[in-house]
Amino acid sequence: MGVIRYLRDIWRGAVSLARGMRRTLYYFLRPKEIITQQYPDNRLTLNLPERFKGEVVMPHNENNEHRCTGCQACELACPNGSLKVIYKYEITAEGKKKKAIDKLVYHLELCTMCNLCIEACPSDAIKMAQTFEHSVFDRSQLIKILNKPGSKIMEGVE
Amino acid sequence: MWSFQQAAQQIHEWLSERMSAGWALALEMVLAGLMAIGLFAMLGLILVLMERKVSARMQVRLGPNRVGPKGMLQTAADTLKLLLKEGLTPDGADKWLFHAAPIMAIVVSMLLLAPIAFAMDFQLWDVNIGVLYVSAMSSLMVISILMAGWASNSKYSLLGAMRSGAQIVSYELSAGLSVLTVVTLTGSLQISEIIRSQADGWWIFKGHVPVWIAFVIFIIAITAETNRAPFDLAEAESELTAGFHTEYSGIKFALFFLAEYINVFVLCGIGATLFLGGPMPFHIGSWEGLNRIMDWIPSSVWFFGKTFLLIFVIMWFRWTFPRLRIDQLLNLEWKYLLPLGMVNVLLAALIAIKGWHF
Amino acid sequence: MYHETEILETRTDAEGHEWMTINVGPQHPATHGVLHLVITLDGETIVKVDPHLGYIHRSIEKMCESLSYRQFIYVTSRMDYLSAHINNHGCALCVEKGLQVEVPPRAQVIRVLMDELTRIASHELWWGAMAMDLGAFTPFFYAFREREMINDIMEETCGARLTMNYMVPGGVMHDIHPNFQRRVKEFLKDYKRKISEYDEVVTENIIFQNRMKGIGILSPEDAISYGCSGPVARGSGVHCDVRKHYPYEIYSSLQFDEVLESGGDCFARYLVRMREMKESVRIIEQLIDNIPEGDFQAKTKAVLKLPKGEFYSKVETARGEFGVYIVSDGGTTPYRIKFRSPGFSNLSVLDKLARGNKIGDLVAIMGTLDLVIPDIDR
Amino acid sequence: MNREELKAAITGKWPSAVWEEGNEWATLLGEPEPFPHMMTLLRQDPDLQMDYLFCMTCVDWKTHLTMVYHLRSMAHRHELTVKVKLDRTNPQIETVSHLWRTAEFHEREVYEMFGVRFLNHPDLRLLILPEGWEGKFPLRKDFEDPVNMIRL
Repeated sequence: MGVIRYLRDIWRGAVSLARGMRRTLYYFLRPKEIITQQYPDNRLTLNLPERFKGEVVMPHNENNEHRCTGCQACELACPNGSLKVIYKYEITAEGKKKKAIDKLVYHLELCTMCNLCIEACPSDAIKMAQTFEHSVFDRSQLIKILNKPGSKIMEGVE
Repeated sequence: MWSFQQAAQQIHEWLSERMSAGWALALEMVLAGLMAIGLFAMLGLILVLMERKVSARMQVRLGPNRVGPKGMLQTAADTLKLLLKEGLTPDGADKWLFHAAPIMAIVVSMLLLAPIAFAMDFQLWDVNIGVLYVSAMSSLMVISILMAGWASNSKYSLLGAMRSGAQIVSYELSAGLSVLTVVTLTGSLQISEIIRSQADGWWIFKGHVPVWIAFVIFIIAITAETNRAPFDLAEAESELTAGFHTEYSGIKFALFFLAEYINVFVLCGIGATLFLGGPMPFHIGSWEGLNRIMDWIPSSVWFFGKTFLLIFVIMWFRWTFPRLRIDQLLNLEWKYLLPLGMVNVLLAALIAIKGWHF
Repeated sequence: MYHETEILETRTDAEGHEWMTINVGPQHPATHGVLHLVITLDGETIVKVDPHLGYIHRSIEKMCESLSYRQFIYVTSRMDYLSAHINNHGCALCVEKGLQVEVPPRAQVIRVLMDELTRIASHELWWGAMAMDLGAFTPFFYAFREREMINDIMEETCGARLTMNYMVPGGVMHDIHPNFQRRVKEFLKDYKRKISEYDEVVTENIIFQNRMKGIGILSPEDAISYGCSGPVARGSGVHCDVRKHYPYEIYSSLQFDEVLESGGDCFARYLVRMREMKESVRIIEQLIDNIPEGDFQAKTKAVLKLPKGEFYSKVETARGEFGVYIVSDGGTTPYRIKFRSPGFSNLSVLDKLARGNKIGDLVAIMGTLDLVIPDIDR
Repeated sequence: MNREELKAAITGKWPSAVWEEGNEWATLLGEPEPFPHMMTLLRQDPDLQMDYLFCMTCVDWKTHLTMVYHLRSMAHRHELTVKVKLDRTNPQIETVSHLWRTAEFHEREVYEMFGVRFLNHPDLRLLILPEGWEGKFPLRKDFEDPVNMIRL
């Protein structure tokens, strides 16, 4: 029957709409379901996983020593040239010339956080830090020198 | 007990003592105008904030919470921003119409406020064709939208305006028919009469099936008339970017925005008056205790409470449903709502003649 | 070549109807990116859709010619960023095919798990964005709530949320995080409860069904001829699931169905993706407790060199068949690389589907084609 | 059909077929001249029914260009590669967009990236590149863009 089908269509449509409205009302009445994070306020409690790839850093120990030998493996591994090793030759105690880094220049503005340099590094000298607030007003501030001034290579790292 | 009516009366007496009747009337008109504008601004701020909070809660998020306590001042800040923004006029726009359209929109929604009863016996203008006046005025909204769409010299705006024209013209019928149901039962177009007829019970309770159907149709029709989702085809963000106000910015955009919310308020207020008794308190037959408590609540609270309930329902629609397509929108009106509304008026007439309603 | 005048002009057809030409995009809420469509309208009805691409063209194929076989994988995350894992997977497979490296079983399982999680995340986003295209804003947030859980799992194991670069030739970059299995199980438990909400809010909704049913019907013949793949073709009943018909990794040993719908309209494509999410859940459930022990990466040389020749591998991304065609001249970098992106072929059918429909339908059709613009432009 | 059967079947129907060895799939070498007929045969023959052109590209070998068509039959599940050598200075080949509609977009892409002209193509315009890129072919090996080129 045409009329019955017509009315049934209206009824089904209304029920389907009511079900949707019930779901939105459910959430309206339950503020506990809110998942918003209050970002700048929760900075202190923000917990990033240890593998999060924020930027490349070079850890130094308390004696201002790092593990970088200046082998340039990271520079070769990097797909967009964000790492640049500027090295020098140091004279060791035995009087031998030894390759060492002068500066490890890191272009954060080019970096895509692909982790290939970390994988490539044979002496685990660099790692990914969990920082992520990188915005600055001047692009030149994104060019970083990873080794601290006056630092030198750790004993026993070849 | 304090009420708006008494306050108005006192002001009137105080003024009449001090000056001639003509001056008193003029001053009262100025006062009423200022209050209308104040109400306007307040409603705009409150409704926008309410919409944002309601949508946020439905969308499992917090909504504005930075400006002021719990984000209360967010809309004020937004308004300030819109006031300071540059108002762009597109090249090739019909300048005169382009600037006139938002003003037209706001004037229409201001005119709509006139016959609304905000509290018992508290109206700006108790015209004897109050309901008819509201229907007539609310149809004028479409003119401002058409003006905006045509004058913008933008194809998106034009499409939005054309959609809006078709939409408002057709939904006006349904809204009219459902209003007619209540008018049939009441026998008057005057708003104060309609309110008084509900002293022994709201129409939604004593009007049987026809009033329920009329109420549902009315809610759908005013959602469509005010261009709100799921009938926001004139704006249709994902299709026409912003529809008829694509080219508007700054304060002119804000005026459109404000007019939309005021229209929602006014039409919901009419709905509350017609179906839910307006400022009439909620009474249950012989429960004297309850009735007295209900009477104690001021009538303005009743009116605003009911209106905001309806506004919430409309917001609830908006944040739940997807948008209709233009042909479906017209199908819904002409194939479903209009026949239903017509049958419904006949039914209401039958009930009114036979006196079956309570 | 298009000119400004051509875009702005109003054309008239033979019967004297005035046609209106209108630009949808490159900045438009419904194109989800910088897609530029020049559509010709007769009133509200679409006469013609002419896509103009290239607003986000980065010439990834040319870039890859100067990157080594380890390096070029990360670039492919930037193509179809929603199924970044699966793109990387395709590239890794192609390089492994050239190197003839056997991937350890543990790495294979991890890869498949990640692929399926990515597929769910991608479909989630599509679902939310498509509902938003149709004017319902709320589903978007529900979708992102679940997607966020997947992103958190990804972040913990891969170190990034969107462009993970987790695949390397011969396996995966790290072993899975110790929390991985627990969190995936938590997610699945939560997700199965939440997926019924999706039906309540969108699928069953009468307005939504009316918007989708019978719109943009794609016949199976056209789907094949236009090179459609993935849910777009499967919505028309074309058997084209690469995981089923050309299984890679461990897909041949898994229990899952190739989701097919016969309607060919927007609703069929919609249902395919909704059911596909459930199939992905099924796959994850089979694997999550059965991750074999062992290496997560095969031993490969520091510098990879593919032998002279051509290698083609294909994977099923969330959008369809993604192919990697490497021409090697025996060096350390690809001589020529071609990515067969599913979105490019799926886009070509847009004109055919949209003709004769309304503007509102164009949005629905674009939504169900699930276009990711960087994937189309490359 | 597996690879050898496919080869035999095609050779039976197209006696002048030349095969290239050493690839994953059977690779048919075509000449620009009888190419349209060959493709029509591959598409329309009920035994071959190569109805799905899933990848189509061009490779610049510095001395010549090679068009590469990857074909699949959705009914029989066999795959085939077709290669056609083109002259590098004036590359032109018959379109296949009437056989596989997907080729329309792919050919437009190859046209702008490699400069191959597809004869009888319905709408051969730039697709991805903006106005003013006619005559420069970015994916050719000798392409140099002094501004945007990234060199590592």
